[in-house]
Amino acid sequence: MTFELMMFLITAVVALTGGIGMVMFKNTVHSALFLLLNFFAISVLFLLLQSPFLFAIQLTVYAGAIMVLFLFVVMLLGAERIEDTTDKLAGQRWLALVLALILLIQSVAINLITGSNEPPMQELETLALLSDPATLGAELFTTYLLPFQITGIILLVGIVGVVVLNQRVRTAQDKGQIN
Amino acid sequence: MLELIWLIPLLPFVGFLLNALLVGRIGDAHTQERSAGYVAVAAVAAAFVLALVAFVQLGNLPEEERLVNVNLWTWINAGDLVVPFGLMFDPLTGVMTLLVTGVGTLIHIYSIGYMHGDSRVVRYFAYLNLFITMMLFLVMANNMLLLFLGWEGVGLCSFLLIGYWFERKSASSAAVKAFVVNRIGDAAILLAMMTIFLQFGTLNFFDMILDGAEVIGFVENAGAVAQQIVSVPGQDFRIGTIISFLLLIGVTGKSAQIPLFVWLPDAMAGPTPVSALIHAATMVTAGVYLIARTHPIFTDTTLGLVTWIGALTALVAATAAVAQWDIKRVLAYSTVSQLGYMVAAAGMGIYVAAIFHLLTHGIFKALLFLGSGSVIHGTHDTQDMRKMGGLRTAMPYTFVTYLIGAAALAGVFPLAGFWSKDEIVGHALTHTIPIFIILFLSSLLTAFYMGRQLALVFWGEQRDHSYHAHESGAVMWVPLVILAALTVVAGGLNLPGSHWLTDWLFPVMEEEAAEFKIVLGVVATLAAIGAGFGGWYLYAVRWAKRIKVDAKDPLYRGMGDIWDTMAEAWFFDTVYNKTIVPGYRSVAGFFAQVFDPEGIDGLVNGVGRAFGWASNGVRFFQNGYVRSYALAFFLGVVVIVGYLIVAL
Amino acid sequence: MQFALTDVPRILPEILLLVLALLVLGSDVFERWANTDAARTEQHRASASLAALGLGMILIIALIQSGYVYRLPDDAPINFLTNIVRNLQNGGPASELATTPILGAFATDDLTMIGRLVVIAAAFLTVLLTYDARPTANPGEFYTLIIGSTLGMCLMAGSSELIMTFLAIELTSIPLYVLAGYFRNDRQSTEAGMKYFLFGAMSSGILLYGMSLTYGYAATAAVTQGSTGNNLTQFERIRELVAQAGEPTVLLTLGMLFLIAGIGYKVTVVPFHGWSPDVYQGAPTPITAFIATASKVASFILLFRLLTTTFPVLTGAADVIIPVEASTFTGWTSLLALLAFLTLIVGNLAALPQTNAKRLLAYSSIAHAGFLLMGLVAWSASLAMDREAGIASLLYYLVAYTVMNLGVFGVLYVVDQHTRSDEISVLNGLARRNLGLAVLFTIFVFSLAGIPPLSGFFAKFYVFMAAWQAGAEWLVIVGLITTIISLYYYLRLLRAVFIVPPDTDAPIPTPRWMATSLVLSALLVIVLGLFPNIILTIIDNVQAVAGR
Amino acid sequence: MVPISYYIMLSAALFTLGVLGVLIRRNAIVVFMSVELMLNAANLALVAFALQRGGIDGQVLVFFVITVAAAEVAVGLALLVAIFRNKRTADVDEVNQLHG
Repeated sequence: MTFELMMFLITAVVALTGGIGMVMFKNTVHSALFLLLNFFAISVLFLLLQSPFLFAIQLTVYAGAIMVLFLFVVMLLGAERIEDTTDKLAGQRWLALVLALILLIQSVAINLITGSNEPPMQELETLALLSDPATLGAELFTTYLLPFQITGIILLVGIVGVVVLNQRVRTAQDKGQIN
Repeated sequence: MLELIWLIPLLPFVGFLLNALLVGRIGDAHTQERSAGYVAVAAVAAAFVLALVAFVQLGNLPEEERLVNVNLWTWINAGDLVVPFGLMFDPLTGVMTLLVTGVGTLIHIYSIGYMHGDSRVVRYFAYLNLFITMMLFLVMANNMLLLFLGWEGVGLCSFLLIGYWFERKSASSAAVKAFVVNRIGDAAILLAMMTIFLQFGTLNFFDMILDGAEVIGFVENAGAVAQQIVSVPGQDFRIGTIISFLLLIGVTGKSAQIPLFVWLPDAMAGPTPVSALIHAATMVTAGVYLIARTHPIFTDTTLGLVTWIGALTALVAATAAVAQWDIKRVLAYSTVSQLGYMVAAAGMGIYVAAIFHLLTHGIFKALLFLGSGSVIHGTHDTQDMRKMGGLRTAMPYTFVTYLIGAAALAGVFPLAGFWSKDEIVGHALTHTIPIFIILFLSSLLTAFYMGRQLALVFWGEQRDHSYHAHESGAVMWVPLVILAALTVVAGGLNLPGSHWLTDWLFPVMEEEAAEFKIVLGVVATLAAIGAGFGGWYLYAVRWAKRIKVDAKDPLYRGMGDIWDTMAEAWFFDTVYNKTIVPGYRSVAGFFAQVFDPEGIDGLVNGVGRAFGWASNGVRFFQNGYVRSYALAFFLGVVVIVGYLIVAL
Repeated sequence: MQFALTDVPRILPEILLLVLALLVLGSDVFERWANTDAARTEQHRASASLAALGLGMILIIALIQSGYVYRLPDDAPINFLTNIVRNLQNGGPASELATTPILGAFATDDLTMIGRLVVIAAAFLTVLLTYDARPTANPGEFYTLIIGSTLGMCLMAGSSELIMTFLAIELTSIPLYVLAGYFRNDRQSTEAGMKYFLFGAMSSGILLYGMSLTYGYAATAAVTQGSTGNNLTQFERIRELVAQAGEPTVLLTLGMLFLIAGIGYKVTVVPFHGWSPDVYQGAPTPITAFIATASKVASFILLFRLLTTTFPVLTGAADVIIPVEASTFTGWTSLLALLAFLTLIVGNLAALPQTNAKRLLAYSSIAHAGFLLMGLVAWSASLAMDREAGIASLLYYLVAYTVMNLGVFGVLYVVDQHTRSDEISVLNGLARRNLGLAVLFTIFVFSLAGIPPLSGFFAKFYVFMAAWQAGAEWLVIVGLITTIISLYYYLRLLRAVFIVPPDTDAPIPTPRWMATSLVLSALLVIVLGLFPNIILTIIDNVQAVAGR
Repeated sequence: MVPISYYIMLSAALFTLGVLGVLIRRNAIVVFMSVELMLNAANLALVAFALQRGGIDGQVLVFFVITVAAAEVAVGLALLVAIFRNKRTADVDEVNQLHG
């Protein structure tokens, strides 16, 4: 067993634990923390996959910004309370489990069918190029210029949306006199 | 001049626009009513004059050139599918146009009197003009698609006009019923159009020049293609059979034949002039026109079916007409029955006779409906014949004209109905004996129920004195007199010996004149007079005392359930309910719901309820929980992926 | 591959939309600042008129650029005006440049152009509808979001690459989530926003997973073929790689399924439709109209482009049958045929018992998605000509569908503004309360029901024809039967309008610009029905591009 | 080297976990977290495929996904806060006024 494989296995176990924990734990804060664990694990996997740049933004954006936002909202709303164990939708849980299991089996089966002929790995030279953030940056500003600009618009629209939804306006409407 | 035939449908359309947009905005209610009537009548009358001119001009052309195509613009040009917005004028279209605009004009005039004082009369005339437009599109279209536009358009106007008095619940549900039932037929026509296009690559009736290019027509080239055989698994069909079968379903809807005739009797909830125009003279004959127009595509297989459907409808409806109390329902079933004659005639391949009967029936049935309208008008909205009686003195014009119409319908020599019906019955004798027997029996019944109706309405004593009967005004009886006069002479269109109509329609139908069987003619007239007299005698003399308001018919005593069955027009659900034990309902709830006896009802509500049951099932999943939706989503994904894996 | 200066005119409508969005964002700042009703109305009108004007101008510019109405002849005299037109049209679909997508990511062919025109026109009519409405909070932002979403839809229509597809869908969706939940004090509106959002986020997860699988297949194929170059996310490249790899593997099919599911939610195809009735009912009515029309148009165009350019290998037949031989999956057409079947049945049946007019129309819009899918199913035809009929019928249907739905929701909005409800019962006696509105409503509903000569009829007829030619006869028959069923619930609406007496005879006013929007829609419904050739000739251009 | 198919299988497992979370959790915030998990699973597969191919485009796609996810999360949470103000709950099952 190579070092790399060992690293992969450990991180994979951590990632799965994070995922399972997030789904299983009744407390929202716990779920969030487990998801954070999962994000960390995935960022490590990115590193293993020769993508240091993605490793960095996975940590800063996902684990940093997004998770903090989640936790912040959980705290703000006091929504961390534990869910009832009784489900209004009878059978939803079991159906979901069965469905997820089938989905998993299906995807794994399909990967087994097709993934058997592993193509040869890339040469070191290519790998070095691939893992260089400069390559990614250059691509972003040439081939992917258009999508890059659109991302900017999406962020703008997102900001506008958030402001609209949560801006406090002192009007009659907000005091609940209308509706 | 013939290039201007597009003016014929345009004029009523202008009338419609004027009435719909302008007239409602001027003056007081009285001015509005008057101007709406004048505009509408003027528009249709002008269309009639134009149609007459066009007709004469067509007659001046040599026989082989009597087909004019006028393409206004290329309606659809999508790949292979090239359809002009085009009208045509040929002998068949010519006579149909004259019937529609001619009878239409008279009924418009009559409406001025009949609808006097109605609060929405402007809208009424707008609808009526729109109907004429659509009907003209139907008969003048030079392709299936435009014909279908007219076909749907007249259905729409019929819907609007049946439901015109929408305050009455029966009117609005009858309107919906008519529309939905017709839609079943329309779906079949759509399928037929697709098949026609796939097989012939065109929807035009005849070859023509469009945008400088030669375009073929399917009627003209039907011969060879229609006989080709296609294999549906397990069975071979001729293409013509498939197409014509689909067309036939459409015909049974629009022309009220078995099994889709149920909407027509209910449609009598509309104003009586509407019944006369739409549900007797013009719209319901569209099916017969369609068969005549596309007749080369009909194969022997379908024609046999057409004959039987027509004949059976004639009989079933005639029996139903015998057992009605409502003056208009008698005429409604009578219309269904007479349409059966036309369809049967078309089925037997004597298209000229079918059209001949269509024309004469259009005239005398319009007369009868308008007459009944005059009766209803004069008796202050009474429709139950048990409440009438003895009206011949109070309403002399109506009585005389009604008598003429009834005699024509019964087939009494020398009125129009005699000649046209005799051609059909006479041909049936050489065609198939059972058909002949059915049709002959039906004509006896026809005479009987008309005799019964005359007796009930015009003879005896007035049985209900809550109203004072009076004759209608001149604006109403003058059209009656004109129609009565036409009824007397219309037989001349195709008299034995001259057979003008056969000759005139020869370019379209290519049919030889039928041989007149004098013996049959004599027998038929005598039988009709006998049966009519019988009906009259029983109800006016023999049982006169036993007819009371809300009483059962004297015949009911002898016939009981059979009478009920007739009164319900052998309605299939009645039969179901009589023969199938109630427990059956719980087993086959679905069918019980579809064939529910009460109601619009049976069909429309039944369908609604039956599907309501299914749709509640669908709604069960739409429970408002996002998680359920997500579950359905992933269920879909998993099932599809599973299918994929199994498929591999 | 570099972005060239000549590419700027090609995405001019998009650039202008962006500029307009920014302008509108600031527009209400220049109006009176106060919390009085008058001030709020003023702010609202300022933003609405700027948005409407801008969208109208962009629509005109796009029309000039398209060259559908007028094409500048090559020998036209050179002056200021012709220079502008020529430069514009050089970026249009008829120019040489349009044959290759910008950076491989954004095609500017006829398909995009038609999508753009429809989407921008829909946005224009929606904005007109809202002009006279009760003022919304933050009008500048409201219209910015609409325009931003429109921009996303334009990008969706032209997207020819996976990254672009993902971003365009997100750009379309994010503003729509906010707009659906725009009345944040209204429980139904917020509920609609949240349902839309959760479902949308989930679907984008699915979509992305599908993308990763598709990319994975392409990557594997590229490695085995020794192909290089960083453009494996382009539809065109994936198709080439798949074609060279020979037998398509199950991995690719799986990716395709996830992609269809991910886009399927936007086009409200059963079983991916769950959110739509709730969202349509809860969202503000003009937004419902916008979601139901523009968003669906863009998604259908995207779905069409994605499936036909990326997965022509997997086309298959129009039949849903258990494959006789193992290893013959019958491809996406049979999958879509199955989905169309489900959509038609579920959409029409569920509409029957509804009592809320908006919800009823939501189901009707689901049902229409079933008819639209039939146009895609027609791609299974063996003859190129029949496939072209399929795409032409799909596009015609999309245009007709857009105008009639905008109209019918618009009428509901007018009534809603007055009565503050969208139950069917508020339509009672509309004919007496406002005859003009009732007539418009009738036109739209009859068009939805497919009554000739309105455009809805020809749209149905044409897709039926295309599907029939492609061998999906069974689907056509199902379509016809469901058309008859659908008549029942459409007539219920008309029955309310014309037959059921109203509680009050008080007239319902139709403000000027709302009326303009409705009349424009109605005119289009009628004109497109009577002269479908107007757009059929335009649609013909598409076949040359997409009909490979 | 670790075979790519290992990554793909891990990705499939994580994706399934995300789906499971969407289906069984009732707290809207957790449902949303599960969606993020689905996105991450897809990202993992993309990067793995990109490495196998030796191309950069997979990574670029992941970059965009992460960026867009940030915007989406912001809007989503804003919506959740709005609905929480109205209903005082973050339970998706309580949000079912619209149905039928």
